[in-house]
Amino acid sequence: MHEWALAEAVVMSVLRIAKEKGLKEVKEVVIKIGELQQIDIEIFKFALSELKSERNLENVEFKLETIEAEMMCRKCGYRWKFKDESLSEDVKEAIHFIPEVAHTFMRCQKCGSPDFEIISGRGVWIESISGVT
Amino acid sequence: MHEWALAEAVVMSVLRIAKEKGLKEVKEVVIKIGELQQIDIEIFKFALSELKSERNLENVEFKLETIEAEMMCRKCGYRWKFKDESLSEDVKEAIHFIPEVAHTFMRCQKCGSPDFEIISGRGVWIESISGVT
Amino acid sequence: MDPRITAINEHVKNIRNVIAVVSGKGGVGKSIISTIMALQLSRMGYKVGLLDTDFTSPATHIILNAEELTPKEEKGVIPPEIHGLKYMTITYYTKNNPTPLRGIDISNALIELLSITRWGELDYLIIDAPPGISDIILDLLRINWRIKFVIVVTPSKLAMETVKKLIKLLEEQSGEIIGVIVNMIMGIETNEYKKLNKKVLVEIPFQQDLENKIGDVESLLESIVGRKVKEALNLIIKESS
Amino acid sequence: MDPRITAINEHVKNIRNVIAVVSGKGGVGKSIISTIMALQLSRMGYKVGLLDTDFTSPATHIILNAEELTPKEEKGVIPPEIHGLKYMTITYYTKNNPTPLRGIDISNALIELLSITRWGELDYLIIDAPPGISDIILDLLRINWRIKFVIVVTPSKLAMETVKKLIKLLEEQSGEIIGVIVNMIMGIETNEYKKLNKKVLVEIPFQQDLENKIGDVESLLESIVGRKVKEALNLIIKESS
Ligand SMILES: Nc1ncnc2c1ncn2[C@@H]1O[C@H](COP(=O)(O)OP(=O)(O)O)[C@@H](O)[C@H]1O
Ligand SMILES: Nc1ncnc2c1ncn2[C@@H]1O[C@H](COP(=O)(O)OP(=O)(O)O)[C@@H](O)[C@H]1O
Ligand SMILES: [Mg+2]
Ligand SMILES: [Mg+2]
Ligand SMILES: [Mg+2]
Ligand SMILES: [Mg+2]
Ligand code: NI
Ligand code: NI
Ligand SMILES: [Zn+2]
Ligand SMILES: [Zn+2]
Repeated sequence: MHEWALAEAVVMSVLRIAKEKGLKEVKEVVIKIGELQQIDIEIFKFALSELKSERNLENVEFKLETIEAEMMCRKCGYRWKFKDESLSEDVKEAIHFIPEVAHTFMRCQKCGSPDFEIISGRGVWIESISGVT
Repeated sequence: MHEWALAEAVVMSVLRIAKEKGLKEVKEVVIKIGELQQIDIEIFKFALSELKSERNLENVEFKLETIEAEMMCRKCGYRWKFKDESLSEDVKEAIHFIPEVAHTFMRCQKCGSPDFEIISGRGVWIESISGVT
Repeated sequence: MDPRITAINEHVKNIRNVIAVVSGKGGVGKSIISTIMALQLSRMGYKVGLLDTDFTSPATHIILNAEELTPKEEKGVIPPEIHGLKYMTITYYTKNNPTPLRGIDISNALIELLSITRWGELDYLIIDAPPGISDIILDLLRINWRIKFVIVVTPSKLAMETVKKLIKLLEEQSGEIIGVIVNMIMGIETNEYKKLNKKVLVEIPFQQDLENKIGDVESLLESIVGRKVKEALNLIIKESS
Repeated sequence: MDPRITAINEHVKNIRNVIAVVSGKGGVGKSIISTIMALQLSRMGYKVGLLDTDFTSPATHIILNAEELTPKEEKGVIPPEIHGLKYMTITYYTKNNPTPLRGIDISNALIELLSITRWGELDYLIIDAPPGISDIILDLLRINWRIKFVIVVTPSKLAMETVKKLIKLLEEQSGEIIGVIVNMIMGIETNEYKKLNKKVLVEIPFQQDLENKIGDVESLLESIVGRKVKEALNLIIKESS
C-alpha cells in the first residue's frame, strides 16, 4: 500500500507541471509503471481517483501503461526479463519498495553476476500531460 | 601523445570484432571521437596508419568523426557546450587524459554545480565496421 | 518526468532540521556519531528520525541492535520506532545479504526511500552518510531542502586530506556547515584540524572499550563518546534555534 | 563498441599478479597496507606497480609523499617511478582539488586509466580500493584478468558486518581471495574474525605513532605495521609461486 505514496507523488507532479505549463485545466495524464516495482494497479487507480477529488483534478483522465522490466548484464551482455525470475514473496516485497534491492537478490541468468542494468521497467513516471491553456 | 594508446585500442578492437563477425577483410571503420578528450586528430591518424601496416589492415579506410561535447546539469537541467568553456592548458591536459576530471574543474554555467552529465562527446568509440565475409 | 523529486519535498516539509553527518573519509566514526546524535536528541525530548544512506556498507542497524524490525505500509512507508527514533535503513529489505550497488543504483535507492518514507513531523532528521565524495553527497546537495552538514574527521593526515576537499566543495556549493567533530583523539597527533577554519563542535577521545558498547544503546549513551556527542549537540541546538 | 576494454587486456598482459586490497569498510587501513605491500615487494626485488582507485578520497599520494610527480606521455601514459614503484593516481590530474564523481564517472575513470597506462612488465600490480561495495569492486570483477583479493578488516563488529558481505559476494562471483589481514588489533576485542573461515595472513597491532611515519617511506617500512605487512607478503608469495 505504498501505492498511495506513488500516486500522491504523481498527482503532486501533475499539479506542478500544469502550473509550469500554464494549463488552466488538465485533461489527460499518461503514466508509465515499471513492472519491476509490482504496483498493485487497482490500489494505485483507487488512490489516484481519491486524490483527484481532493486536489481539484476531477476531469483528468489517467492512462496507465505497464512497462515490462528487462535487465542487461554489464559483465556478459545477456538480457533477460523480470517475468522469467522466480523470486520468493519476501524478495518481491523488498523489490516492491526499493527496486535497487534487485541487485541483492537477482543474478544474471547466464553468468551469475549481480552487475546488471535495469534497462526498462523501473519506477513510475509521467509520460505526458495534456490540457487546456 | 596517448593518442597512440587510443589508436591501439581501436585497432585491437577492430581485429577482435572482425574475428567475431567472421570478416575476411575489413573495408571501412567509422570512429567517433568525443571532443571532450581533445584528441590530436593528426597524431591519431598517423598512429592509425602506422598500426594498419603492423596489423595487416592496409586496405581499411578509417573514417573519423568528431562529436561535439555537451554537458547537462543534474541539479538545474541547464545544458552547455564544451567549446564555451575557457579552461587553462593544464586543465585541458588533465581532461585529455581522464575526461572525468571535468568534474574537478568545470561547473554548470548556470548554477555552479559540479554534478553534471556529459551527454555527448566523451571517449573514442567504433561506430561501425564493414568488410567482406 | 520523475515524480519522486516532487514527492520528496512534500515528505520532508514537516522536518524542521535535516543534519547530514559526513566526512568523505571512511572509518572516522560517522555511523557511531550520527546514531548517538539521533539517540541523544530523542532523549532530550525532540522528535527524531535517523536515515542510514550507506547502502552498501550500513552500520547503524548494528549500533542500534535493530536487526528484527520491519516497516509498516500505510499510504507510504512508516519508519519503525526504535529507542524513541524513527529509523530507516536499507537493511530492512536486504537483511544481511551483500548489496553491490553502482552509483546510479545508490542514487535511485536514496530518492526512492525519501519519496516513500512518511516521517511525519520531526524536529531533527539525522542522515548517516557513506564515505567518498560521490552520489549520496551530490544528491543531498541536489535535493531542495534546508540541509546542514556536520563534518567528522580524525587527527590523521589521511582523513584531513579528504575532509579538506569535502569542506571546499560544500562551501563552494553553499552547503551549510554547522561545524567539525574531531574523533578518536589519542593525544600525540598534530592539531592540523584547527587549520580547517571551521568551528570545532567537540573533540572526542579514542575510547578503547567503545566496541563492547555497540548494540547496547544505554551504555553507548553513557560512554565518553556518548557524552561528548551530547556536548556537540548542545552547541548545534543553540545555533539552530 | 567501447574499444577500451580490449585495450585493457593488452595493457595488463605482462602483469603476472594483480592483487586488489579491499574491505568494503572504510578506514580499516587499505591504503596504508596496499602502499606498504607495494613498497615491500619492490624492496624484495620485484617489479611492482601501485594503482590508487579511490578517486574521490585518495590517500596513497600522501603516504608516499608523491605530490610533485607527473606522468610522461609516450604511446600512452607511463606511470612515474617513486621509491622503486610504478605509481598511478588520479591526483596527478586533480591535484588537491575536490573531485566529486558519481559512480558512473568513477567507473569510466578506472577504465580510462587502465586503458591508457603502460605498466610494461610487472611482477605485481597492487590496487588500493575505495570503501563501499560499488563500482570499483564490480569493475575489478568485470575485467577479464587474473585478479586476487586481499581483505582488510579490523576486530570491530561494524567492519566485520561489511567484510562478511564482501567475502560472500567475492566467493559467489568466483573472486579469488588470498586471505584476510586483521588490522589495528588492541587486545581486548572479540576474535570474531576467526569465524570468517578465511586464511588470516597476519594480525597487525594498533600502532599509536604510525601517524608520524606517513609520508616517510623508510620509517614506515621499518615500523611494526611495515614489518607485519612483510610477513603477510611472504605467505602471499609462497601461495602465488
Ligand atoms: N571515539 C572512538 N573511540 C574508539 N573507537 C571509535 C571511536 N569512534 C568510532 N570508533 C570505531 O571506529 C570504527 C569506525 O566507526 P564508524 O562509525 O563505523 O565510522 P564510519 O561510519 O565513518 O565508517 C568502528 O569500529 C567504531 O566502533
Ligand atoms: N595498524 C595501525 N595502527 C594505527 N593506525 C593505523 C593502522 N593502520 C592504519 N592506521 C590509520 O588508520 C587510518 C585509516 O587508514 P587508511 O589506510 O586510510 O584506511 P582505508 O584506506 O581503509 O580508508 C589512517 O589514519 C591510518 O594512518
Ligand atoms: Mg558509516
Ligand atoms: Mg552507516
Ligand atoms: Mg584508502
Ligand atoms: Mg587510497
Ligand atoms: Ni506497496
Ligand atoms: Ni595525449
Ligand atoms: Zn551475465
Ligand atoms: Zn546547474
